[in-house]
Amino acid sequence: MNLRWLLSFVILLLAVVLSGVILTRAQVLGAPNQPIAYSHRTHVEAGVQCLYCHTSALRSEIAGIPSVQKCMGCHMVIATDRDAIRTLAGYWERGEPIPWVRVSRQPEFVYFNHQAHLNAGENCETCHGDVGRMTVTRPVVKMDMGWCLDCHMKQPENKVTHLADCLTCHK
Amino acid sequence: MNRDEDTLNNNPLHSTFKETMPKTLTRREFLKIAAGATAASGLAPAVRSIVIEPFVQPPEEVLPGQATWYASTCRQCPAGCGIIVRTINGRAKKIEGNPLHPLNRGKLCARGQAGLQVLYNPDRLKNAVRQSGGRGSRQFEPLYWPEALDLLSDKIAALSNAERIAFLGGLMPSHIYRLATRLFETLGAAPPVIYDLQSALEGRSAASQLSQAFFGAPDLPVYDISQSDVVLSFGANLLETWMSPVAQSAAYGAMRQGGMGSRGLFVQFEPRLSATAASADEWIPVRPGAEGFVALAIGRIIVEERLGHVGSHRTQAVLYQNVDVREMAAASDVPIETLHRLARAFADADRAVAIPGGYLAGQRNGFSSMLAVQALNLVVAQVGREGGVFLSNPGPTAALRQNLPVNAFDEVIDLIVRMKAGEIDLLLVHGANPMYELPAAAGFAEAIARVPFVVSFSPFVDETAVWADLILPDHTYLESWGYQVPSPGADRPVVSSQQPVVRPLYDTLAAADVLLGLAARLGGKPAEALPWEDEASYLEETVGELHGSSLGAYDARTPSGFWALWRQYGGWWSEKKIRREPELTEVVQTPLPISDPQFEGDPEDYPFHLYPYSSIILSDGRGANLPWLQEAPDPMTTVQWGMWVELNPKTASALGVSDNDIVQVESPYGMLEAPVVIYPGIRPDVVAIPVGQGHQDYGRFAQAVNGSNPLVLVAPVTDPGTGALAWGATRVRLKPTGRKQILARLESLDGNGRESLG
Amino acid sequence: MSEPEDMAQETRQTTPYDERLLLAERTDAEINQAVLQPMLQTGKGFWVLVTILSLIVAWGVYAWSYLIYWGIGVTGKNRPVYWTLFITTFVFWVGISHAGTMISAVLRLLKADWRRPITRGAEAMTAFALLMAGLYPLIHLGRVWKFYWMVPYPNNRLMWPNFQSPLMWDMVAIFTYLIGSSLYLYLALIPDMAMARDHTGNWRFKLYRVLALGWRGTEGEWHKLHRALGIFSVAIIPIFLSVHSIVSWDFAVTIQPRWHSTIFAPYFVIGAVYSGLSALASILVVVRRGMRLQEFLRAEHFDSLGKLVMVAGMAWVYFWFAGFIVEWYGNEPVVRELIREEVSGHLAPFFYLQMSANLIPIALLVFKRVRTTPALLLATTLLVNVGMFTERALIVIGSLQRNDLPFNWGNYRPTWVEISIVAMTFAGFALLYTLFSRIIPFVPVWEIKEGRLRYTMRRIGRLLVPTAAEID
Amino acid sequence: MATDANLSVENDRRWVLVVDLDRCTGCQACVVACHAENNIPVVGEKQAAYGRWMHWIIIQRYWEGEYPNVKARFMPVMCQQCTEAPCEPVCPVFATYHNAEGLNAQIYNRCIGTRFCGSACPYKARIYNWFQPEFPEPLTEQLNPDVTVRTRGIMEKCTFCVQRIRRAEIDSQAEGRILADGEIQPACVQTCPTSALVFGDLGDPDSRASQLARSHRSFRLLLELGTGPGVIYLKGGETNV
Repeated sequence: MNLRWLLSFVILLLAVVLSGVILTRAQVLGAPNQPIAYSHRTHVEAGVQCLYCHTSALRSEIAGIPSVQKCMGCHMVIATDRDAIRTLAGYWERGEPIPWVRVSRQPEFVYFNHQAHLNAGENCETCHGDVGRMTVTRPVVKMDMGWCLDCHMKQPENKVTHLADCLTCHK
Repeated sequence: MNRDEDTLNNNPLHSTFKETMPKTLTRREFLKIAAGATAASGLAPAVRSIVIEPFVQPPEEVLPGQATWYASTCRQCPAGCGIIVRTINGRAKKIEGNPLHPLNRGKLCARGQAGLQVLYNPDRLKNAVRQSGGRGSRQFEPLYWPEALDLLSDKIAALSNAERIAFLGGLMPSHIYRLATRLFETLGAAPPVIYDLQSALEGRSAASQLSQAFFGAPDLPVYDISQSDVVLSFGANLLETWMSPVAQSAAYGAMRQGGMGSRGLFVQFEPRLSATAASADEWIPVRPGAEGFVALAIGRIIVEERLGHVGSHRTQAVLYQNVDVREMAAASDVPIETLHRLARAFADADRAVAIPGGYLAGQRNGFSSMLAVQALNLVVAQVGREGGVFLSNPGPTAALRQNLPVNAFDEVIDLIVRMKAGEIDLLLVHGANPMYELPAAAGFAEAIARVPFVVSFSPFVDETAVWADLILPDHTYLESWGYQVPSPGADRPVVSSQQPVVRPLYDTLAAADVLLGLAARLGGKPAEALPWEDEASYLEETVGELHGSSLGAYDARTPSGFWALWRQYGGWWSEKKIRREPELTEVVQTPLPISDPQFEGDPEDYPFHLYPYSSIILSDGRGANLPWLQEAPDPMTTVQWGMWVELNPKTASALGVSDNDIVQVESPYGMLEAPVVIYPGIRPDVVAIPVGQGHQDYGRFAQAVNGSNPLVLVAPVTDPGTGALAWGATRVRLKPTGRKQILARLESLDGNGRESLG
Repeated sequence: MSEPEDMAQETRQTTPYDERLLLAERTDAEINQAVLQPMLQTGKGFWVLVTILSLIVAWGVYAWSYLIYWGIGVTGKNRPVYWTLFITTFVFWVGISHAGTMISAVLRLLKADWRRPITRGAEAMTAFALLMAGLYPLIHLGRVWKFYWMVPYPNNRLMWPNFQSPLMWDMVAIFTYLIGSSLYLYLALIPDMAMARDHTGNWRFKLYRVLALGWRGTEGEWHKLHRALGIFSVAIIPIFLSVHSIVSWDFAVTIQPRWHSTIFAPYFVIGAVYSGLSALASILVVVRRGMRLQEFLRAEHFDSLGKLVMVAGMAWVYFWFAGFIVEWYGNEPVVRELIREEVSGHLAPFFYLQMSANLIPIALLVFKRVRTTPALLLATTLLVNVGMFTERALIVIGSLQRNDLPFNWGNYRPTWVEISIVAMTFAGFALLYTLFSRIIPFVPVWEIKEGRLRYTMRRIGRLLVPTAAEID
Repeated sequence: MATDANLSVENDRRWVLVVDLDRCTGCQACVVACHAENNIPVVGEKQAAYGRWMHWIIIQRYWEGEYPNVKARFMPVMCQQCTEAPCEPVCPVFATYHNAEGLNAQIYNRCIGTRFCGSACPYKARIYNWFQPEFPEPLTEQLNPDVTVRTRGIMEKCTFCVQRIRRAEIDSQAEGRILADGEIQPACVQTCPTSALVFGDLGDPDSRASQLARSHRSFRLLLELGTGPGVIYLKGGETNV
């Protein structure tokens, strides 16, 4: 087992491990392809607020996705020539919901509540990144337990016992 | 209505939901996408894609992620409690009692809680079916609804005369009964026969005949247990399945620890210590059929010794003219001192009530026993007083007042006789399962074979539906409309409303819509009698009459506003308590009848009395197809998924059997085998078997149980006084078979019922 | 020479000293060959044995994957009997593993010469028993694919295993003991590996050359080896005591009746020694016959080992009685119920099997004939282990069937999955042992030679007299 | 004490369940309601016969005396959320621990199924998923999204309907008010027809549960074992007529 063989084996191993890590990170932070090429950037620049479309973020645990009716509310008149808007109008005529693809996802045993976070003074950018400047929405951070816990532990002292309690986020 | 699946990802059934969305992906499209996807994913990392489908037009009452509650009525038993159902994304998640409803005040029993498994039962019929391989073949082929309705209306039209159609129903919703009666009137046929095992076991027809005799009105009495200090219950398992268990349980809770420091005395007279007797202070094991004698003895003692503070009993003396206390004590196997003690307690109490129960009606001398018990309430003048007896409030308007009467067993026997004689061409069955619920000896099986065309409305393929030619599955109660005037009622006039809490799961059709469709197809008088084009408009009109009444707890300016509030509140009820004091008829002046109980089968070779009781879990067997109920343990024997014979320890040792030994129970009419449960709380000469198991059809959960139906043994005899089925009047004999069957018990037999070892 | 006569013939006319004379006449080379020959030739019997054992192991592995696929429900466990045969056999194997340390460490410190030919066999038994015991914490897990949460690896979720739990102590204790005993086994192996390296060819030569770490037998090496063995013998004693105490604390820390008692730690340790020594005796009898090591494992060794087993047995009885009398006398309701269940209830057959299987061998081992006749010794010591297995089953399964609320009592029926997995571990142990005996010389040759040096023959006048020398 | 301004959960809140045995009639409504609320699977007759049923709350029935003066009594038993819980220290992966509000938490996706906690619990109130639970097809529509659907190999137990506690706490914090007594009702308490079950905060002396806890009839199950159970039973009363 001379040295050359050993060295090449180690390099190969390193290469495999490295590509594995990069691939998983990319997979998590990759931007899923959506049925309609929707750009947050144009809407935010046009002055639309987050809560206008994601209405139930303040009152319920999920933020909610705008209904096709809400999209058509404006796009009945605005920029009806674009082909993206035409596909939207297609869905509307067929009375079919738009099969958006979820961008940030939590496992099934996690209880996440938007209402509690917004009441605690956090805003959308803290977790979802500056979506206002994204043409293709992508997750900016791997939202796993470590990341949430890190923020929870930095809260004021009297809240930490509750926020570090497993029952707060585990169903 | 569309659905927002944003919360779908944290709901395990994401994939299941997708099929029901009407999205068809043709094979070529799929191949195109698959080819593209594989090429693309080769390059970019394939991001695991979970689809979220928002609403197209969001309904206004739905806030994504938060539950929406819909009010409705529970149909698991005829009590008619108000419920509210939690739905998320258009799926029903949890049933809870309606806190505003005056009957159950937010509470619910085990069967009510299991209602969701009726809606989402895997064995439900998905569309109208016809039994293709002939009756009993269990091969069904689907039918389109218009086609099925045409078939049925042609059958009705083809009838030679109107007498040849029959409608056999269980305790169905009031509005279907009203439509059916109206349709049958216009056809000139006899009104529907209402009978099911639950009403027989709780003695509902006997109780209304008792009210007719005592108070001149067929409405069921309401016993104000919560306010009374002494409650003598004769055979009424009021905390399990008798009449309105949730309202009675809530009253029992108040009587015990309600407040004002007084704790009521509760005495139960029955041959077997039921779960109700377990909560009672005293259980008096009376000889079967002799409960009436105990009541007569107590009444006689009170009148003779002028007990209590109600003044002289001269007016009631005539009632107990020919009653001899010593003889009564001997007949009922109850020591005289106990009778004296109880009579004194009953008379001295400020507020006392005696309750004639279902078991009394199950005897050949049922009516005389019930009269004797009701007379006790007269003796202590508790009729119409706090803590005593009131009458149920009828429906507030004329349309709602038409509540469904319960026919006695002899009317069912007449129907069977007519069927056997071939006088019936078309039989409709709704909400009842006579093949399973009638005693086998009554001969319903042969009778149904002679009816050329049988139609069943059951959403499940139960024993009767298997012998039907056409099944038009009704919606389950969480998917259908309706109203019900609960009887026995609450402390005020109430009408519970019923609305669909979820969109109907399958291609089923409401029975009311079937009747309206038939009327439309038949044309002529039926069409005028039933002019509404669908069930909802019919209900809106019937309920509309309540609009504007001054009593109501709520009111609305417009009829449609009232209709909306009617659905949101879950019914209509008066704001203040309105109790209906009954007026007494002249039956009070005649001496009470004393008749001895007779039993089928002579005592020598049939030494034991058969006591088939309705278990708190399965009631009369309608709950057998719900896995939650099958797995919920029976409170007294803690057996799950099972059926058993309860024997007194001495009887069992005399027979040489112990727990889990299979014993053969034989009556003059039938025979069955079941494992034994050693039951300390039962008379040595009584054998108790729970009703509800032994289903051959009715779905995978009901058929999974290795048990048999005790009604195979019951003699089809009736109580001459009321015509009700005397289900407690059969004698049986026991023979050990030497085999064993392990019952699935919660408790360990080694622990033999001890609380601790201290 | 066939086996029963030679041992008996030896004892009849020669005194213990003459036995050593017999070996004395052998030259070093002959001793080496006597040890290497049985290791090198693998007869047909060996391969038959290996195939049978590996078939059982394969069946056990199938049963285990069946269990993982379908869930723990395929075993006979239920509520309240949550722990059954897996934990019982876990305690049994950890018990067996205690004999190795007892022989090699304790007796080395006590300078008992009769331990010399036995030490390697015993240490191998420790290592393999621990390997089998180590499987059970994985087998009995409901979600075995998440076992790594018991390993304290750094993670960003700030989640560490809970070190208050006796299962964590178990994990630490067993790993330390496994590492400790295999190092101890390996240390004492190095000289023999060198000897084997010099006498074997091709693949064995390559293997032994690596294992011998270039041992040349210089004075410095021997000095370091002796010092290392000395330190290890002292160091492994506390581990030996702590492992089985921790295994007993799996039960003693709970408030389950009959588990919750303070005598458990010493009681389990003594039980482990008793069961371990008996297992060692049985194995030595079998291996002596299988590899014809009659010359090295002589009657005197079995005699001393038999005495040690008897002493351990008596100590066990004392500790068992100390536990039982306190519980019986205390008359706590649930404990009284359990004792009544054991003495006259449905646990009675196991209780009387346990008592007889543990007491009868102690009585039998008093007789020298039993101790030195291989067949009798094998039967007695196997009986001991049957008794000890039932004793642990009674503690684990018997006690769990009763608790403070009679409503929650239960009983237990084993299923084929549990029995196949337990059989797998027994077959696995035997398989490892047979393969071990064909790769590593079973008898530690250098210890034997060292032992011989101590008794050189001196001629005084016409008399040949063995002289004892103080070597270490 | 639950009156501190910053509405944090720091106060010594201790959730308790009061069970009035004088009112309990053994009607099993709580057992079925618990199944509906917490996605508890049904295991069928064969498994139930072998002691593998999955009820989180069971009604124990005791016989006293001989016929004819025989008496039967009911006692609902569920996880007692003990303050000195014997099941908490023994779990090797912290799947169960005691949280600040007095609940004995069981984190389902952390549990690896050693069942040590089940053996250590004197009430045997911990239930194990022996097999993969199945919910025949449309029954999955009824599963409650606020509670994880457990897989095989996981221990589970009554959690005092922690999903209801959590939602009520978040709603009350969002509306800036203090949790009212009785606002949180686990499924069994809500449906008990005779109101035998009362849920409340022992830390708040004027809550209904604290008042009932002070009654002379109160006792705790197996108190002598020192587990400090959080379920307070009220003895059946003697009749005074």
